[in-house]
Amino acid sequence: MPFIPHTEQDVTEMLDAIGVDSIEALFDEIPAELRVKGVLNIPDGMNEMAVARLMRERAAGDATGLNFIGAGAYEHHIPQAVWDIATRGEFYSAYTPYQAEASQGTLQLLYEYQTMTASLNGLDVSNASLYDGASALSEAVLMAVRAHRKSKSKRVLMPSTVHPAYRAVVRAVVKNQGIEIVELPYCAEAGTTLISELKQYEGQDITALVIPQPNFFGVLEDVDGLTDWAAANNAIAIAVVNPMTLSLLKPPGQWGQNGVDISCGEGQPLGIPLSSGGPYYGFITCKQAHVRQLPGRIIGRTVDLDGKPGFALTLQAREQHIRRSKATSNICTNQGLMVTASTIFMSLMGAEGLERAAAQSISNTQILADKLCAINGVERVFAGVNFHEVVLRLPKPVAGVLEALAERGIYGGYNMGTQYPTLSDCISVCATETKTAADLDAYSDALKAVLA
Amino acid sequence: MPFIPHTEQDVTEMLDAIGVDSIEALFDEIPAELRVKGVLNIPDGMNEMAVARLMRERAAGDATGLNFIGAGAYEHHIPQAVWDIATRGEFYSAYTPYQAEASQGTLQLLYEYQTMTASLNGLDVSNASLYDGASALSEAVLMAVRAHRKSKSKRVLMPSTVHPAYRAVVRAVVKNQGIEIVELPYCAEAGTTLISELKQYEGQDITALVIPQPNFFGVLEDVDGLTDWAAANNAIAIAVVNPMTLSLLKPPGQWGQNGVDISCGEGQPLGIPLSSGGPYYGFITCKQAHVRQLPGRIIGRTVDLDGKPGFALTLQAREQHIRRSKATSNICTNQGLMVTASTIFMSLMGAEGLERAAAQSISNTQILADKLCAINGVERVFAGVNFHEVVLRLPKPVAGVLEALAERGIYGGYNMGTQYPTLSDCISVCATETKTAADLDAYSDALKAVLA
Amino acid sequence: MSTLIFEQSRPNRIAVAQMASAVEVKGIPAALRRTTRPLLPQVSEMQVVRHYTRLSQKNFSIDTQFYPLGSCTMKYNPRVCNSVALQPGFAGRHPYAPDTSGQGLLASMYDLQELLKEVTGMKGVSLTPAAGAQGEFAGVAMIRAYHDSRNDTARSEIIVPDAAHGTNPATAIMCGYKVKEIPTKDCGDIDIDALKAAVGPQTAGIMLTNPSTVGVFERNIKEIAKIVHDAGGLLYYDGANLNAILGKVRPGDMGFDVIHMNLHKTFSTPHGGGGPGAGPVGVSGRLLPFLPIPMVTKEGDKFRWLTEKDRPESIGRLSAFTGNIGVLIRAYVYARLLGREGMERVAEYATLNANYMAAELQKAGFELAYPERRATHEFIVTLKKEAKELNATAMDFAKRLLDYGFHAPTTYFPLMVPECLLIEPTETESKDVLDGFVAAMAKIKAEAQQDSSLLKGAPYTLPSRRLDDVRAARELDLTWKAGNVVS
Amino acid sequence: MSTLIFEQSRPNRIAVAQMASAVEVKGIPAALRRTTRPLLPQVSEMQVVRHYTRLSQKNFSIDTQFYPLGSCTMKYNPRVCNSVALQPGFAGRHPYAPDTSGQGLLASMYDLQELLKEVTGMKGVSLTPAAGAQGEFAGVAMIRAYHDSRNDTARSEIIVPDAAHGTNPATAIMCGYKVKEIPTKDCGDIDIDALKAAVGPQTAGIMLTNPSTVGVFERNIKEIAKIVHDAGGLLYYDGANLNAILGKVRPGDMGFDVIHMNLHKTFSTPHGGGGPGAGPVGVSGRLLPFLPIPMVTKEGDKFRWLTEKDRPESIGRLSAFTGNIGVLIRAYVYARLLGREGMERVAEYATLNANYMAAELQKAGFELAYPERRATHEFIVTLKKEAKELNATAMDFAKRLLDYGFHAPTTYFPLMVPECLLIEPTETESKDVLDGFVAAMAKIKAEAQQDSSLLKGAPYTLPSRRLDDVRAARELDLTWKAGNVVS
Ligand SMILES: Cc1ncc(COP(=O)(O)O)c(C=O)c1O
Ligand SMILES: Cc1ncc(COP(=O)(O)O)c(C=O)c1O
Repeated sequence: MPFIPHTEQDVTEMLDAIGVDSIEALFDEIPAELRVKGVLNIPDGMNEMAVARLMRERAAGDATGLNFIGAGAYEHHIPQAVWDIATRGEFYSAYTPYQAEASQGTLQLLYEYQTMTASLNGLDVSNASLYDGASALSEAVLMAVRAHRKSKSKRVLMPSTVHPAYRAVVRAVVKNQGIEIVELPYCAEAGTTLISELKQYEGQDITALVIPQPNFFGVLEDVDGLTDWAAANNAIAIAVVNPMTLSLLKPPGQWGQNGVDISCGEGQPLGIPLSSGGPYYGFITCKQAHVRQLPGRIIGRTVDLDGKPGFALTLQAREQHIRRSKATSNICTNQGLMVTASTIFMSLMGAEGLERAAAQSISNTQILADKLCAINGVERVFAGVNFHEVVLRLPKPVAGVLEALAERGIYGGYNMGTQYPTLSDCISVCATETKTAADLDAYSDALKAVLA
Repeated sequence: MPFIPHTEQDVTEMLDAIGVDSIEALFDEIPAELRVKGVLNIPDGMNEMAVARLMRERAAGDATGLNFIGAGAYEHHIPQAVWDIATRGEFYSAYTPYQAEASQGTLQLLYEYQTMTASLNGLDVSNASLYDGASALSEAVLMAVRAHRKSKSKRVLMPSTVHPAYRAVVRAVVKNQGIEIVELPYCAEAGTTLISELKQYEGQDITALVIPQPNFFGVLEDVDGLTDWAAANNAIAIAVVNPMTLSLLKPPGQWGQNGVDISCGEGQPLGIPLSSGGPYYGFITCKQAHVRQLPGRIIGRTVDLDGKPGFALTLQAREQHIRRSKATSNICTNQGLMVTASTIFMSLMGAEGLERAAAQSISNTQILADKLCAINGVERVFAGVNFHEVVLRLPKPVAGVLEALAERGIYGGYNMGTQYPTLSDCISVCATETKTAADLDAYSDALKAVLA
Repeated sequence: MSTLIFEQSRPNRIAVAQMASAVEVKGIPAALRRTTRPLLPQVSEMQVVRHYTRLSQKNFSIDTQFYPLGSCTMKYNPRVCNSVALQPGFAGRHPYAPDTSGQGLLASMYDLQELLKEVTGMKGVSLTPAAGAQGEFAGVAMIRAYHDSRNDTARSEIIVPDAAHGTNPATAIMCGYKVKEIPTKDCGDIDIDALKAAVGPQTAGIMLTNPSTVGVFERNIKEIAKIVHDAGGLLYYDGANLNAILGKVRPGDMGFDVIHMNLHKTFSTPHGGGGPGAGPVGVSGRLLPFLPIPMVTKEGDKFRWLTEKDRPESIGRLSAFTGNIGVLIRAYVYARLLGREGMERVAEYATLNANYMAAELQKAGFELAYPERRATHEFIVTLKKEAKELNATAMDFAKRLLDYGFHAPTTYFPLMVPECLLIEPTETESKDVLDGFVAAMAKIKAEAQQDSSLLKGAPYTLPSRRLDDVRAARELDLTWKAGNVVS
Repeated sequence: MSTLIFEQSRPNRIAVAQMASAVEVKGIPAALRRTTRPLLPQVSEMQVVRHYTRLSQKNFSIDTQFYPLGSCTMKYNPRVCNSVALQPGFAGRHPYAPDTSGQGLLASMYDLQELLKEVTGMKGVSLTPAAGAQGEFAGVAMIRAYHDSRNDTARSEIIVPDAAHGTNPATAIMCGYKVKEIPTKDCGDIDIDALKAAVGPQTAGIMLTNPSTVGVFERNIKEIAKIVHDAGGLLYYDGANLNAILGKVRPGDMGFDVIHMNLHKTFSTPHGGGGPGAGPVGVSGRLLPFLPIPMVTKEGDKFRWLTEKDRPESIGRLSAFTGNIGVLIRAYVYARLLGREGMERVAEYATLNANYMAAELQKAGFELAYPERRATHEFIVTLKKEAKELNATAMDFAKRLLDYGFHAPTTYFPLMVPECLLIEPTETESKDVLDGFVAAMAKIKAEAQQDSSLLKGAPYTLPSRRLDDVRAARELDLTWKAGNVVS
C-alpha cells in the first residue's frame, strides 16, 4: 500500500488494542446509506517509475519555445541553489511555524524576508506573504478600507493601467463588502494615469488610490504626483509594484512627500519559476501605523527563557485562528515555500544582482523593441518611459501572428486585445536578462517572416 | 570574483596582517622564470545562467533513445528520494569521515551499507567501496595474491565470459606485479565456462579462480562446480557478480561447499544513474578471515567516552595514509556518494523490491528475445540459462543495424564483435523493468524494419 | 538564533556567478530612480548556502520528525511529486503561453478535476483557489451568487458551529455575511435544536467540517442538510478533514452543495513551512455556473483554459493567473501513485492510527474529549485534569514533547475544549512511532507528577528555549535594523 | 547513534510505490536460486527519507561548516554543477550508447581535456582516472611503459620524499617499483644532497607534490628536475595541491613529465563523504602514446571516444567504462564558471587566506612548522609545545574545534611534523570565518591552560563524544547482526 507502513501484524495488534475486529468497524458511526457504494471510478495506482515516465512525456512537449511574454510573470534567472535549498525536507515538509522553538529555521528566514521586503519597498513592515500579487492588492484594498476609519465611502480609485487580472480579482474579492472600485482611464498617448483625470474626485470622500509601477503597459507612472494627490485628498495610497524593478526605481515608501501607506505586489520575479501561473506569492508592506491592519502572518523577534534572541509568530490576535470573524483576513496557509525560495534568491542576488538583472532586462527589451519596430508596420504604442516591457502595434491580426510565432518556437508576447479593446492590434513584449542577442535576433527574424 | 567572498577592505586588512603589500608578493618564493607568462588560453568566465543554458543545450541532444544495452551497466528505476537525499549538502559536500564525531551520518550509513552488501553477497564483511566493478575485480585479484601466502605462482584463472573491459582493467592493474592472468575459453554452445576446461590446471599452483555470475553473455555459470573446483585445487575463489541479480541468485558466500573467499562487482545497478559510464562504485566483500587483506575503507561500530555506540573508520593500519608502501592498496578517495545513494536505494527497495526489479527484467528480456527471434534470421546464440541479458545473432552486419536502430530512437544492444571476434555477427540485448510492453514492441518493430 | 544574513554582509561583496553583466540604465528619469540601495545582504554564494542550510536544520518537519498536528494532515510528501513539478516543461512555462504549448499540463489538470469530482461526489470542480481559505471564499461567494441569481437577496447569515476553524467565520465576513454560531453538544455532534432555532429566511447557508474539528463524524448530517435546505440555505463543506473519509463517504452524497479540498492535506502536497497549498472547490449541479475561473475543458483531444467569456456567471478570478499549478501537479502525481485502492486505504489507516493512539493514550491515563465516540483520523485529548492537578498545561506538554523529538499536536483548538491536544497521526506513520509518542506522553506526565516546573522550562534541547510570545507582540521587532539587538 | 535502519524493519513491509509489479521467475534452476533473503530493511518510503535525512544532519560539511582540512581543498561546491550533471541527457546515457547520441557530453569532455592541458602546461590529458590515487597509478604505469618502450628495464625505484602523501609510495609499489624515501629539510625543501645520492641507473622517477604537503613551494624544483632527468628518471607531479598555483605556475613548465589532478579538490567537485573524485592525468610529449583510454578526440565537428585500436601503446583501461563522467561534468561546469580570470584568482585568494591565518595564529601564540616560509594555500601549525607543556595534543585541539563548530584541520600528516595541524582554508572562505577559527584556537589554548582534561573529553556537543578507535579495531563490528548490541 503506497506510503502506508503497516504490516498485517501491526494491524492485528492495533485492532486488538482498540477492541474492534476490523478496520471497517471504525467507520460504524457513519450512516450506512452514506457509504460509498462500490468502488470509485479512479484509475489503478501506478508505481513511481510509471508515473514519472507519464509525466516526463507530458512535460516534454510543453513550453519548448523562447518566451517573450511578461504581463505580470517574468522569466528571470534563478540560481540553482535557491530551490536546492528551499526543497530540503526541513523547509519543504514543515508546517506553519506554530511551535516556534521547533521552527526557528523558517521563522528566522521569514524575519529576514520581512526585512528585505520592507526595505525593497521603503516601508516599515512586511507580512510573511499572501497568495499572489492580485490577492495582495485585494487585501491591500480591504486593509485600506479598515485603516481609513474616517472614510465612509469605501470608494477606491483604480487606474486601468493596473494589470487587468488584478482588477478582476479585486472586484471578485471586495464586491460583497460594499466597496466601490472606480476605474480611471489612461492617457492613450503616454500610456499612464493622468493626474488631471483625478481632478473630478477632488473634495470627494475617496478611501484609497491604487498606483501601479511599472504599469501593465510597462510604462512608468508619475508616482510622486499620484501619491501626493492621495495625501492631499485624504486617500490611502496603495502601491502595486514589481519588486525586481524596485532595485532601480524609487521605493513606494519614498513616493511623493510622505510615501505610500501600503505597497504590495507579486513576488514571482524574485526567484519563483513561471510554472504556468503559480505558485507565486503576494507581498504586502506598510507603514508602522497600519501594522495591526496588516493581514496574514507576521514574525517577530523576541527572547527565550534564557534571554537569548529567537523568533515567533506575532500579532496573532489579528488572525482568523484567534480572532475568527473579526480577523483582518481569512488567510491561513500562505505561500511559505515561495518566500523561502525568494529570501534565498534575494540573498544571493543582493541589491547589485537585482539591479543588474533589471538593467539587462530593460536593455534587452529596448533592443528588441528597436529591432521589431524596424519591421514594416510594427510600432511602439505609448510615448511614456518603459521599464522592461513594451506595447507594440502590429500590422496583422494579433492572434494569428502570435500563433505563427509559436509555431516557430517563439512565444511572442501578450495579446493586449483580450483586455483592452482599443489595443486589439497590440501585443506587449518583454525580454529579460535571460535572453541573448541571438534570442532577440531569432524573434525579430521570426516576426519578419510571419509579417512578410 | 566567482565564489571568492573577499572585499577590498578584507584584502587590505589581511595583507597588513601578513605584512606584505600585495597578493602577488605571496608568490615570491616561486622562481620568477617559472611563472605563467601572459594569460592562460581559457575562455572568459560565464555566469551560472549562461553555463546552465549551454549545458542544457548540450544535454538536450544526448541520450534521446530507448536503451536496450546492458553489458555491465543497467538501467533500473531509481526512486526520486535516493538522489534528493544523497545530494543534500551534508552528504554531498562532506569529506571522508576522518573526524568520526563530526561524521556520524556518513559513518552510520556506511555501516548499514556494509551490512547490506555483505548480506547480499552472503559473506562476512564488506569495505566501503572501490572505484567500479572492474577496479574491484582488480583489487580482488591483488587481494587473493596477498591472502594466498602459500601460492607462489601468482597465476589467476580468468574465464573469458568475464566482462572484456574488466579483464582489460585487471591486466592493466596487475601486470606490473608479476601476476599472470590465464584466460579460460568458454563453451561456444552453452556460453559458459566448462569445468572440464579446468582439468589441465589440476595439481598446478593456481592462486585464484574468478567466477562471474551472470557472465557477460547474460548466462548463468555453474558457480557451485567452479567454486568447489577452486577449493579442491587450493585456489582462492573470487566471485564477480551483479548485485541486483543476487536478490534472486544464490549468493557467492553459499556457492559450492564453502562459498567463495571474495565477492566483488559493480554497484551501479543499485540506484546509480548510467551517466555515460560513471561515477559508479565497486563493492568487495570477503570472509572474515581475509578482512585484513581487504583494500579500502572500512567502518566499524564502537563506543564513545560515554559508552554510547557510534561509528568510526577502522583497520586503518591497512591503508596507504598509515601504512604507505605496505598498504593493501593505494586507494584513498573512493565512491562515497554513490554508496550513499545505493544504501538509500537498497533501503527503499528492500529484498522484495530488488527481486521484483530483477524478475521483471528477466521477464522483459525473455519476451523481447522471443519477439526478436521471431524475426527472420535473428536467433539466440547460447543454450545456457539467461538472466536479464541475451546474445542474439543478426542476419545483417551488426554495426549498420545498431546505427539504423539508433536513428529510429532505439539503442539496440552491445556489439559483441568488438570484443569477441567469433561473435562478430552478434549483439547482446537487455530489457530491464523500465521497459513497457510498448517499448518492447517498438524495438521489435524497428528491428523488423531495419532488417527488412 | 543564528547570525542574521545581514550581519554576515560586507560592502561590495557579491555572488558574481549569479550576476548578469552590468549595463547602464538609460532613459529612466532621475526622479523615478532609487537613490539608496535596499537592505539586501552582500554575501557570497557559499555564505547563502551555508546560512540557509543551517537554518533549515533548526526546523522540525515531516522528513525528520513525527508531526501529529491535528487538522493539518502532516503525512509523507513523496519526493517524486516535487521533481515532476520542477521539470522545465512545467516549471518554465509562462501562464500566458498559448494553450497549445501546455497540453501535457492541461491534460493533467483536467484529469485532476475529474478525479476530484469522483472522490467528492460533486458535479464540477475548479482548481484555482490557492488554499483552503481561498476555497472557502470561493464557496461562500458562490452561495451568494446563487441566491443573488435567484434574487433571493435577504439571506444575510452564515451559520457556523463553534468548533469550526477560524477561517470559516472569517470567510463568511469577507463575503459580506453575518456569522451565527451554534454550539456543539457534549457528544461532539452539532446541537440540532440550536440549528433549528438558528435557520430561517435570513440563512444563506451553513459551513461544516465533517468529520468535524473535534475529530468525530457528524452523525446527523442528513438531518442537518434537510433542515438547512428546507430553510432555503446551502451547505458548505470544509474539506480540511477529507483524509478521514477518502473513498468511504463523499460530501456530495451527504448533501453538500459546495466544498473545498485542502490538497496540501489530503493530497499530500508539502506544507512548505506555511504554504503554498491548493484549495480546489467542488459544487453540486446548481452551483456549476458560478465556479471561479479559470478551469480546464477538453474539446476533442485538446485542452484549453476556460475564461470569463466561457463562463459569464462565474464569481470571477481569485488569482492573477491560474492558481497554484505547481501544487496541483504534485497532488495529481500523488493521486496517480495512490490510485483507486490506495485512496480508499488512506482513510482506513489514518483512522486506524488515530483510534489506536486514542486507545493507548487512554490506557496511559489521559482523558479523551469524546471518549464515547469513534475517533476519525484525529482525536482530542484534554489535559484539564493535568492542568489543574499538576499545573501542567497543554502548552507545557506540547513544549516538552519537542524535547522527546516529537512535534506537538495542535493545541488550544478547537477553542471550546479546555487544554486540548488535537492529535492527527496520519496513515503514513508506523505503529512504532505512535507507540513512541504515547510513551513520551506518559513519561511527561510522570515528570509533571515529580516536578511540574520541569515542564514549564521546556524545551531544553532545541535551538531556542521557550520563547516569549507576549514580548514579541508588545515590543514589536519585525525587521532588522543595523544595530537592533535584543537582550 | 540513531536507530539502525534494520532495527526499524518489520516483516513484509514494503515501499510499494517503488515496486515493479511482481512476476514469476521462470527458467532459473533451483540450485542457482537464493533461498533466504538478504538483510535489507523492510521499511516505508517515509522511514527511509526520515532516517537518512536525520543521519545527514549529523555530518559536518562544506555546506554547513568551515572545513579547513589540509591537502583536501574543501571549497564551495556550486550547486549548478550538480544539476547540470543530473540532466537526463547526461545522467541517463548508457556508456555503450553510440557516440552520436552523446555529442553534447563528448564536446564537454573534449573541452575539459583542452582546458586542463592549458592549465597544467601538459601536452595531452586523459580524463579516465577515478581519483587521485588512480591517476597516480596511471602516471607511474606510464613512466614504466616509457622505460619499457625504450628497453630501459633496469629502472626499479621510485623516489618519494618523506612528506609525500601515502598514496605515492603505495602507488609505486602497485606499479612494481621499490620506494626510496628522501628526507625533507627543516626549511621544508627537499634535501638535494640526499636526492643526488639517491638517483642512479635504477631510478625510474620521482613523485613530488609542489607545493609540497608541508605547505611550501619547492624552490629547487628546476634543479631537482635536472638531477632526476639527468639520471634518466622521469618526474611525477601529484596534483593534489594544484589549487595553490592555478594560473601562476604550471607543472609542465616546472619540468614534470606526468601529473594527475584531483578535480575533487582544485575543480571543486564535491567530496561526497569520501568520493567520487576524478584524477585526470596529463603528460609531456614523450608520454603521449601511453595515456590510459578512453580519451575523446575531435574529428571535424564530431567527437568520439578513442579506444585500444586507436592507441595501441596505451597503458590500457582503469575502469570498465569511461571513468567518473558525472564528476568530470561538474568540474567542467566549474571551470566555465570561473573562466580565465576566475581561475587565476583561485590561487591568489587561497594563498592569501592561508598566509593570513598563519600570521594570525602565530600572533595568537601558535608555532608554525615553517615560520620562515611563505605559506602556500595551506600551512602547518605544530602543537608540540602544547602537547608537552599542557598535555593538549593535536587530536585534542581537533576534537575541541568541533565543539566550536569548525571541522578540524588535517591532523598528524605529514608524518614528520610532530603534533601537526595542516590547515587549508581555501579561497571561498571569508575573513570573518578565518577570524572565528583563530579565535577558537586561542580559546582552546586558554582552556587547556586552565584544565587540559576539558580537551580530552571533547567533543561535548556533537552526536557522539570522542569515539574509541582502538576498540573499533580490536573488537571488529563491521556489519549489523540482529542482536549485536554494543555496550
Ligand atoms: C478545518 C480547517 N478549515 C480550513 C482550513 C484553512 O485551510 P488553509 O490553511 O489551506 O487556508 C484549515 C487549515 O488550516 C483547517 O484545518
Ligand atoms: C597530496 C595528495 N596526494 C594524493 C592524494 C590522493 O588523491 P585521491 O584521494 O583522490 O585518491 C591526496 C588526497 O587525498 C593528497 O592529498
